[in-house]
Amino acid sequence: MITNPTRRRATVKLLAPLVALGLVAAACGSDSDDDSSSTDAPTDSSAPAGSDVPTTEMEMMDGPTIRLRGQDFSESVTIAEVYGQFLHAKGYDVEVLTPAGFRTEAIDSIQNGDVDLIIDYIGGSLTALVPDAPTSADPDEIAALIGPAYADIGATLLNYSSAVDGDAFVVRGDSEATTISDVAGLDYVFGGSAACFEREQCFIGYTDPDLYNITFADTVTLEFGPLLGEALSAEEVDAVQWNTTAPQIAENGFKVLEDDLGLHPAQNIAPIINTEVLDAYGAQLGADLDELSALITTADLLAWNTETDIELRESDAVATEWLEASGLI
Amino acid sequence: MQHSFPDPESQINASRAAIRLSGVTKEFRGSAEAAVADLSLDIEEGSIVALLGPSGCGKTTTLRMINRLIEPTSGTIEINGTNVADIPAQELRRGIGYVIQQVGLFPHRSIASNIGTVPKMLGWNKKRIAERVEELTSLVGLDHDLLSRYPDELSGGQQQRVGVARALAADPPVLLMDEPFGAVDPIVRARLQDQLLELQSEVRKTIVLVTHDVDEALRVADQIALLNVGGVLEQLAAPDDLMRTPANDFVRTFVGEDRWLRRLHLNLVSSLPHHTGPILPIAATFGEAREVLAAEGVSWLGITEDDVFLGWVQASALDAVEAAGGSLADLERQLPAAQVEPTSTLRSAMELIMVSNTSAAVINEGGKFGGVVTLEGIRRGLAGDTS
Amino acid sequence: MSGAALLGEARNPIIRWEWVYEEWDQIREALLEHLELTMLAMALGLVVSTILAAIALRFRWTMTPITATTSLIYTLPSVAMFALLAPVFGNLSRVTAVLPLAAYTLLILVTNIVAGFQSVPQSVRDAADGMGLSPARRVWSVELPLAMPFIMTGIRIATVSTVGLVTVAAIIGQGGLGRLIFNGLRRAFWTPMTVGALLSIILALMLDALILWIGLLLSPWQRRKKAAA
Amino acid sequence: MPDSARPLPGQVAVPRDIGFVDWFFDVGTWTDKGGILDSLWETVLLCSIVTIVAVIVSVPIAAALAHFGKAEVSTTWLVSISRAVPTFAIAALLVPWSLRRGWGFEPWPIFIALLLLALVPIYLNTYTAISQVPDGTVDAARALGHSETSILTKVEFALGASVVLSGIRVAAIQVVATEPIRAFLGGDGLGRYVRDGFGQNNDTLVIGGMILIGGLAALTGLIFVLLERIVLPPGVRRLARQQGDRTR
Repeated sequence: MITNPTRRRATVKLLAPLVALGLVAAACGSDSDDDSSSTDAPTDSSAPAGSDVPTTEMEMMDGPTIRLRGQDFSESVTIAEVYGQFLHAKGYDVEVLTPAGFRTEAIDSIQNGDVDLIIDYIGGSLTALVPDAPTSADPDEIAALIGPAYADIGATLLNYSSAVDGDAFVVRGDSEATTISDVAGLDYVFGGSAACFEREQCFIGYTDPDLYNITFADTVTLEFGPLLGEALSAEEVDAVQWNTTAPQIAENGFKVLEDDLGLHPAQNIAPIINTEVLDAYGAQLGADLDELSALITTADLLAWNTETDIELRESDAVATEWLEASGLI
Repeated sequence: MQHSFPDPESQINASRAAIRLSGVTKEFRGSAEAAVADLSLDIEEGSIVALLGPSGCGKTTTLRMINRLIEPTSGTIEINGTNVADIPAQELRRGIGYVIQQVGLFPHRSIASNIGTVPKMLGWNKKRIAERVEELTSLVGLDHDLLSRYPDELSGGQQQRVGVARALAADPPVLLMDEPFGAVDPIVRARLQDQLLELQSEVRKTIVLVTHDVDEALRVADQIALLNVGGVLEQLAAPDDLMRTPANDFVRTFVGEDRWLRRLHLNLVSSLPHHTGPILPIAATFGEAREVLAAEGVSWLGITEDDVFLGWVQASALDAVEAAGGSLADLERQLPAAQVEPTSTLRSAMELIMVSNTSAAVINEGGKFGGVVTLEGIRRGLAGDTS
Repeated sequence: MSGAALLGEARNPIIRWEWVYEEWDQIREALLEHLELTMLAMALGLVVSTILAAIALRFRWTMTPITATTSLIYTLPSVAMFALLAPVFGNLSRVTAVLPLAAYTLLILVTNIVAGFQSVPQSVRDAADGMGLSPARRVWSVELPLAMPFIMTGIRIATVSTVGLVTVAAIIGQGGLGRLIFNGLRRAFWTPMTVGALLSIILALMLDALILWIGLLLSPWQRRKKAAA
Repeated sequence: MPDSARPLPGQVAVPRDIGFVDWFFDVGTWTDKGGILDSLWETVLLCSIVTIVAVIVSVPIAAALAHFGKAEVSTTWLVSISRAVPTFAIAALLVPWSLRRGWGFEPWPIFIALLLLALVPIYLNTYTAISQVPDGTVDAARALGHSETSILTKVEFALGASVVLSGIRVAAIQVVATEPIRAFLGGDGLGRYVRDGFGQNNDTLVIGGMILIGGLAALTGLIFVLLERIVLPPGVRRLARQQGDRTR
């Protein structure tokens, strides 16, 4: 994971006397973006992506620090590292923040200016920003809907990547079902995150009489992540709402059922950037980001996830390795 | 607050102070009866006045009004003619020594630092404070090794002495003592009382002492102010007068009928003022012997040699021996019949004197002659007459 | 059972030392951040609880409402506290992490400060007044030192609990060692979780010992008593 | 939402923009299957069992050690450790462990994590209670011919009962306040409102959950205060007030 230079500076500030009431102010100021005096030069290639100090041979781009943050699951963390390290290598002033929260928090932070760059899944963005819009498997349609929605909160949606991490209705390998419709008669116990249960594209869609019309025997609310696989393996649940690039699916011999009624939206990844920051750097930044997005594939996502979640390697190292292998840094 | 209060220019004379309470009344909120009602009292400078009385008689309240820990509801308190209300409270207090029953030493400060509290506040320099602390340590009879200790490491008696030393640190003319010896056992208390008297003979402070212990009041006070519940002054008198001529039934009951008897059991020979009596060394002349006999008004003499008591001789035998050209050593001596230790009670001393045919007992202080005890001496000791 | 990250599997033991070595930077960062958050929360908590304790000591009737309020805060689930404050103060702001952490220290600190000052014997206060110490001087040079052992005990307990609570702040992207724990949780990877949990305990014990030591330095009369006992 | 899609036990589908009052004071919110009453019962049941087991385990050990004056130092350190242990991490480590043994999400992982949390305050207070009974009292009991067991139960325990009880109170409150993590680990209980509120970005649920949990914790404290009134003889209660509560 990325070391965060602002954190280090804040620590130094703190160790100076904890002058009682000034503390809160100092704490607030620690994420200011004007401070580039850090002298922690990166020493090995795996660590320093978050550093805002360029190595000597690179030319520094002129503009504000770009703060980006992944959501609290491995794939998002790795994606953030890939974009962060890529931009850093291009000479941008980048800071990769500690991952936190999920989509809600990501969109909140880009709206209130805590974060300048997020990489989200377009179908997810659609649900969050335009909940009443019809879902679609066509990424262009979705992009056309969420682009203006992001513009309304001062952000710009850049080109989406061909890499897709879609919603997956996952069952154990021995299940008789091959499509989601097949589950209707199976009396399954369903596991999903709290968010799933209020979403049209998830639990509500599965149980909707006008759509899949599944009656589940029971439901379990599970935090998104490896626990879904554990629960499925342990037969605590018979089906879970997961994502297509979860490496545990293949690893455990689970299968993803076909979305035969087309409930799941397109879930290509796409960078969303604070418009002011984008403008500050001019067209070059957008072009650079588009260049990277175009190169990432669904297979890459799956490979990264296998590295982080099965091989248990750190996201920053996985990102560096991929960028090097792709000749990007 | 850097007034060095007990300066000569100060409102209170540096060495002497008389205290006058005029019509002092204190009513506490929420209490129907006054704690102190219209109390007037004159306290002579350099004297010890005991405020004596049952609990609830307002004696502590009275004391605390003198250094303004409590403000009177009405009436005035003057020290050397200055109304204490006109002196800033903290400045006033720094000029008045204050000793309380629980001592109230600061547990987190060494003994030396405790004693030096007020001088430090008055801005004395370190050297002067250290000297003063040393001086006081000797004055109250404390071991100098204790100075670096903490209060918890001292015995109750030692702590009380520190309390007195601390109160005396800035040499205040007035000392207020609130049951100063209430928390220590009777033997230590008696010793501390003696020490207070000894100390007083050196420092001559105006001391106001609160006690509920009649014996203590009788023993140490020049004047006793006997208070009744509600802060009513029943009698102000010297200890002897209080016992001989109680003003009313309350005083009589409070002081007690068997006061004398109890005090005989309570007090030790060592508590009596040192009295040598008609005693002469063996080498003395007949002229000296006659002088002593005349001065003491007795008909017998004690003879000592090298601080050892040899025996009694009859005055009537003097002329014959002198005529025969002998010395005091040639007189016929009677061995001492009555011998007491300094730790004997007055009652046993009195008993011995009664049953022996002398009118005095010899004090045997570890094999040496330590003076004599006479009936008159015991009477005077009990009456608190220390002269 | 094949596949994902099994406990005890060679790839995923309770602790994998190469990871600790390779990710030392991350661990150090987390540890420093943990320390920083703990100290900020304690400092803020101390300031607030000193004020509350002063109010409670001055106006006795406020003691009950103050205790009731701080007790209630103490029982609120920390996860929810962090999450609720995040939209108010922003996800990145230290305030979002420090405010709840400081709030949780109040009960312990206020209780101990009040107990400390109440433990000062009336006779000592009386003697101080009788010798003419001004009220401010009495509080500062007599009552405070005597209350110190209680206050230091409160600081110890509060610090140790805060160290434990800081980990929860990881849900808003802060939380020091909690970040390691969440890193592990994301992937069912035991090493970061173990390292995070263990370091949090070790940090707590070290701070505990440190404060104990400072407390003894500040109250030599206690030390002497302890040695004598 | 059509009737057939009525939420099953396990999730709360609450309109995102519902006001707190509308939600909290709706009868269905409380009485529906999987509603507040069900969640409350789940929480109360687990917390009670954890506290009772913690008492059964802690009290005898602490009492025995204190009676024989052992373990002073280890007791102090135990407190520090227990306070710094991230309960959430422990529980999270235990869930996959339990699942792989076929023991399911519940009750073991959350039970063990909460038990670890509850043991220490009870152990500590019992230890303190017994060891602060004056030696003189114990000697007197011995002189009167009490056996060691009878001294422990009839004298030391009776005198320290208030302190022991307040240790149990602290433990119970902490358990109630911590139990909500269960909702993040495949379970339900009152924590579900906080969890669902997070997941669904619904502050009404988060605040509602906090109020319910805080309220239950406060109620727990209150129950112990009443219990103390009923169980303890007035003399012991007075004694306890003098000694002060050592739990904090």
